[in-house]
Amino acid sequence: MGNSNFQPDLRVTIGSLTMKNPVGVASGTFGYGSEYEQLIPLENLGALYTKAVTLEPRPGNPIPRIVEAPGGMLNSIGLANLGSRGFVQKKYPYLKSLPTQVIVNLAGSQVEDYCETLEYLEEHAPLGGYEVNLSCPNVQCGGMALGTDPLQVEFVVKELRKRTAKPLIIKLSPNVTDITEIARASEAGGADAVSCINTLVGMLIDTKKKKPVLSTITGGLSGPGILPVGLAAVFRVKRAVKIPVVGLGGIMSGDHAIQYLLAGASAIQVGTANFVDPEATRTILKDIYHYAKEHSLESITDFHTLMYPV
Amino acid sequence: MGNSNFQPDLRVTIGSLTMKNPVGVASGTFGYGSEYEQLIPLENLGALYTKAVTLEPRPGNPIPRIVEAPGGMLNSIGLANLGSRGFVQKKYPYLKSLPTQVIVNLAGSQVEDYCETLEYLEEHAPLGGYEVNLSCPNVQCGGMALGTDPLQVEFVVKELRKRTAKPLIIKLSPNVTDITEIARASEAGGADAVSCINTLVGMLIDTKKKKPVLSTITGGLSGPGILPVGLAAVFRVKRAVKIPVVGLGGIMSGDHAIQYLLAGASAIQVGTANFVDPEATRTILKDIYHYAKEHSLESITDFHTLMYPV
Amino acid sequence: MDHFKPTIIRNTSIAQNYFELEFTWPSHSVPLPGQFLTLRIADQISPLLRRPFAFSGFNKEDRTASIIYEKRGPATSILSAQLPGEALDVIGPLGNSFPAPINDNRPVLVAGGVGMGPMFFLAEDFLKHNIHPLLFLGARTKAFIPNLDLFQKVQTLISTDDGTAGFSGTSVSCFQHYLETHENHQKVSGYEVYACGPNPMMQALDRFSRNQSWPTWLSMEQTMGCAVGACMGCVVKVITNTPPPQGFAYARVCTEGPIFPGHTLIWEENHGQQ
Amino acid sequence: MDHFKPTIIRNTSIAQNYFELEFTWPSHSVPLPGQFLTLRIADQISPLLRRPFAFSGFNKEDRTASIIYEKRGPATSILSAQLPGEALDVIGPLGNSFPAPINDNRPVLVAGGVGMGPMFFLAEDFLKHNIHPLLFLGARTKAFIPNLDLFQKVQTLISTDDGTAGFSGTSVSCFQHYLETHENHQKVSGYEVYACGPNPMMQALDRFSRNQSWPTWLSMEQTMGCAVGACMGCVVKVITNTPPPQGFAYARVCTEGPIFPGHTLIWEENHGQQ
Ligand SMILES: Cc1cc2nc3c(=O)[nH]c(=O)nc-3n(C[C@H](O)[C@H](O)[C@H](O)COP(=O)(O)OP(=O)(O)OC[C@H]3O[C@@H](n4cnc5c(N)ncnc54)[C@H](O)[C@@H]3O)c2cc1C
Ligand SMILES: Cc1cc2nc3c(=O)[nH]c(=O)nc-3n(C[C@H](O)[C@H](O)[C@H](O)COP(=O)(O)OP(=O)(O)OC[C@H]3O[C@@H](n4cnc5c(N)ncnc54)[C@H](O)[C@@H]3O)c2cc1C
Ligand SMILES: Cc1cc2nc3c(=O)[nH]c(=O)nc-3n(C[C@H](O)[C@H](O)[C@H](O)COP(=O)(O)O)c2cc1C
Ligand SMILES: Cc1cc2nc3c(=O)[nH]c(=O)nc-3n(C[C@H](O)[C@H](O)[C@H](O)COP(=O)(O)O)c2cc1C
Ligand code: FES
Ligand code: FES
Repeated sequence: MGNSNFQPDLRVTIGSLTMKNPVGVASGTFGYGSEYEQLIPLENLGALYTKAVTLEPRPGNPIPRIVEAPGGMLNSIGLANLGSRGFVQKKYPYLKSLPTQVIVNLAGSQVEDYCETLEYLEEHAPLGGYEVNLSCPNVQCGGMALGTDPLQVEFVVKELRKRTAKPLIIKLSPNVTDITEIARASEAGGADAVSCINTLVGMLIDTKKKKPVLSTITGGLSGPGILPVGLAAVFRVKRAVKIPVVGLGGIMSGDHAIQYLLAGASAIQVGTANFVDPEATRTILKDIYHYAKEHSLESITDFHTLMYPV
Repeated sequence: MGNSNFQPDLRVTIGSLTMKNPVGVASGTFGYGSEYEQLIPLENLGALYTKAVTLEPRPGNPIPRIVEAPGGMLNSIGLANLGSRGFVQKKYPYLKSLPTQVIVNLAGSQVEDYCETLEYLEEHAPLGGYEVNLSCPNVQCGGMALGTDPLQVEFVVKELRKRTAKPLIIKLSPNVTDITEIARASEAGGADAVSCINTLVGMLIDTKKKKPVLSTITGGLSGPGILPVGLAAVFRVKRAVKIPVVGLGGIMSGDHAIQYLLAGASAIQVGTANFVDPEATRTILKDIYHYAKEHSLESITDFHTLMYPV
Repeated sequence: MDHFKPTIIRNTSIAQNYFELEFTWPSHSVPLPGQFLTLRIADQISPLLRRPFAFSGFNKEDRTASIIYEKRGPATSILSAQLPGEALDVIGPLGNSFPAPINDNRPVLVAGGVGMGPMFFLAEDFLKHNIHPLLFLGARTKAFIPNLDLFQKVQTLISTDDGTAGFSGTSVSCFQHYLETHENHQKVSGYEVYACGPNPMMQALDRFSRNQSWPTWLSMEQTMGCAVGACMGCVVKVITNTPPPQGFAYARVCTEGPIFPGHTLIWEENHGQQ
Repeated sequence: MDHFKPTIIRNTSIAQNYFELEFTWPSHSVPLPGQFLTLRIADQISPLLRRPFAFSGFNKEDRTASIIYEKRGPATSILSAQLPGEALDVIGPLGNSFPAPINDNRPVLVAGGVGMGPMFFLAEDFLKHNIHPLLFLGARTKAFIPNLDLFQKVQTLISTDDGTAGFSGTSVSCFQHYLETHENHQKVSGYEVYACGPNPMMQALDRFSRNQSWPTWLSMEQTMGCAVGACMGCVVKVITNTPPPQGFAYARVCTEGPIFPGHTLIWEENHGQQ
């Protein structure tokens, strides 16, 4: 029971960037911020991870793109976005004025796409940093294959590293045999952090219509049901690399977020929960703060040593 | 709307074995049958997959071994069992008298364990067939590593194949980059079928006690939350191999089971749902039967061609 | 758009499986016909996502709003058991609204099943502006047709698939039959069609009104994630001249919609949902 | 053991956060003190697993059974809102039961918190057999202590951690204090201890009774999967001479338990749960 004057310092440092608190919003679940500005004060966010940006515009996948799953949801949005130029014109002006760190989520089909997109954004839309989505399960020849091979991961990270001094956060897929291997490859390539997890490959079938619910047959599973998978990933990745780990997957409550911090995450992201309760980030930050106070945790790294004996 | 005289034939053939219907109970969730005999008529089961049997007895993992997760549960039982000799003495006499197909779930740490156990059981406890658990996430040096390398999988299946003419069903882990690769290796080794999925690696943390809930830190996630993961696995595996696929993971209702059959499963297993409602298998079988009637499906393979155009 | 917790005033069955839910509206915003709200049904992980429902009415004086919903799955089942005095978790109003008819077009409102809510709201709104719409209400069978005061105030034509009430056939064929038997449609400068209902109904209506060159406003449904334009989950396929250059784009039902001009919709793919 | 759907007769608060649930027992089986049942709380995926509760009473004539439960998490919260007339989903009776005391040992019943239910049942049962137990009931504070008729019939000693009611301290120290101040314990041939409560309480009791060589019967708790012995999830660590040869085994609370002789328990690991 910490004393009442004690003020935890919950800032998070990733590479050259400081987030005012560990609670961010996950890529693809918060658009470009403006969508939620009427519902919550964006300055309370530690970071905003944008919807994926690709070099060229993408219409995204056919309909339907979303279905509720037991304890979660499946999506198959398919990187629908305006492309790097559209992003610079339509989204950047608003994003650059936001009182929170904006991390641009990058996606592509091959190494060159990632490099070109990053170069273009470095020049025309300098923001807080980049989260590199090597793991989206919903695009054809896309990031998925790239994100599962450690050698390719190291290569693409090295290439991106050459092109920016800003924080590079590599987003890891849970759909691999050994996520720590990909995390180590990211670290070796020069990443400032890794974030995990992206969605799990999943599928649902409409037995009345006799076809898969999603147009793309399989999609990405997110929401509370994947919480244990994300926690196990963060726990293992944290012990495999020295760079910070950003934890996400299924966080609905402060308790879930604190579990991620105890498992070793330096920051967390809230995804699907934004849909359910746009104020989830506020509640979660409050709960983290109170937990820190109650346990006299001075900083986020104090969370990492709280668990005994693991 | 099929005509009312129409009687679907829901028998399932795997290798030399015929199950009277596609609804089995999953390994580790139904003990050795006797535990449930007061609650449901065991003759209604298509198959009973026993708790894993290892060569030597195993006490299993420390406490706690179970925790509820959002939309599922985590377990870390750790192959607690009497060992092959104990199985023959204490479980076989009851199992051999059961009016359902009994498939013995085999587990071990290395190839030799599997072979020796199988040999011993072939001689002393001939039952319906074997499900080879190459995928249990809760044992130290155990099946997990073995189950993730296609070459090792093919090797172990070949070795087992030499030792039995009975059905060999290889149980696949979802915790791999490409489950179809492991399925193909099983087929190449001579397996009669594959079953998927085993549990997902997961973890939960008790933020009050500040430690992982399970004694083994991580455990296996099962229950409704993993349904989409199992379905995607079965759908993909079915299209990668010619041998039958047994589908499981998250089945709670008839609709879930039918989704598996439409995705390509020839039979299904009910796991966690037995804990929630011991009569789940009965309801599920009834629903499958009615669906088959309603859609004039003469046999299980008719389910596989019902989905258009996938 | 606001996020708040209004109180249930009334939650009653108005026809088989159909409920009208009336609740307080402690927000400054004023919902318009065609707009919708989302409800978090229960503090549970299943049903997880918020559910969208169109406004079926709004009373400016009493500051009360209402929706009409069909009990179909887990969320609406739970909702149907909630009682006056209980709190709702609402985000709204969301989306665009129905435009006024151009020129002197007579508004024709076609409602199929759960689509009735927004049509009733729109009809009431037209009445307030002294516009007299024609209301077509279709259902599978009589039991699904409510009995409302509104039908006294607005010229209402009911149809059922099985002929147990009103015209025997779909609401669209009822409309066509009306036109054939009522020459007076020549006298009005034209019709403007507003519809909400199952996609096949809306597509039929769209095809028919395109032939007549009547403006058509259709309220689309898609499963929603965020309902505020952030996730790109709730899209319908629409014709476009702008990039991406395929000649189509995906428009968000929650933001660019739910109301779309009929002629912009590419039906082949949008059928996916129903 | 049976699986059936009895009806709630009564579901009332008996102390802060404690409820007594009485329901019909339309089964031929007769639950014994120490045995438990499992409840499927709601047809939802969360809470998912059935929840175990010990019987707090059984009326052979009226065929009614009861449990006493503490409202702690999702399942017990939902349960506490259920009303008379609603159906329960029950599997039971499960597990073993408390044995009768050997020789003329006087039974000492020690209940901590949610452990009170089975102790009350056991006390009633002893009374029926003309055995007069001593009942120790411990709680954190007065608010958690119910006021029951039973306390008139059985010699009951209440203790609270904060001293707001009865003895100030734990139920175990209350018991010890009783022994020190009541020489008559010399006169009975000995005591036999029955307990249900938090693990630290039961461990303390076990240590104490081992020193006195009093038989001790402890009702253990573990999170359950199947509750019928199939999953090996609910184990406690016990001393054994049989293989596996480590000198220990894991015994299932749902099958070999929930009642274990105190001296067989290996406490270091069993603490894990609480
Ligand atoms: C803009 C809009 C307005 C709507 N207005 C009404 C209305 O006024 N009255 C009414 O009864 N219904 C309306 N709906 C449909 C309503 O949202 C669904 O009936 C409701 O979500 C069903 O939930 P359930 O859990 O009861 O059933 P489920 O079994 O979950 O779903 C039944 C059907 O509803 C659809 N659905 C499920 N979840 C969602 C979601 N998150 N978003 C959108 N659709 C979903 C599914 O595709 C399914 O076909 C509207 C939908 C949209 C998009
Ligand atoms: C043999 C036995 C007898 C019991 N008798 C009683 C009783 O008479 N009265 C009473 O109030 N409680 C009793 N319990 C405990 C009761 O099962 C838990 O309080 C209940 O499961 C809590 O559920 P919840 O969702 O409300 O809370 P949760 O937040 O889910 O859990 C609260 C606590 O209950 C435990 N718990 C959760 N799920 C289970 C489960 N499936 N099986 C066992 N424990 C679980 C957890 O470890 C946790 O510490 C008994 C437990 C056992 C094993
Ligand atoms: C609708 C939707 C769209 C998403 N789009 C992206 C994306 O563009 N890029 C990305 O890296 N992750 C994307 N994700 C994954 C999330 O950022 C997150 O990793 C995942 O949803 C798990 O977190 P959650 O359970 O909190 O939602 C998307 C998720 C959802 C639900
Ligand atoms: C308590 C428990 C014990 C299990 N033990 C085994 C086992 O011994 N061998 C095995 O192959 N799978 C085991 N499993 C995995 C199940 O057989 C099944 O693959 C998994 O639970 C997914 O199915 P479900 O979601 O229907 O439970 C176990 C699962 C549970 C929940
Ligand atoms: S529901 Fe998310 S964009 Fe419409
Ligand atoms: S709960 Fe499954 S063995 Fe006891």
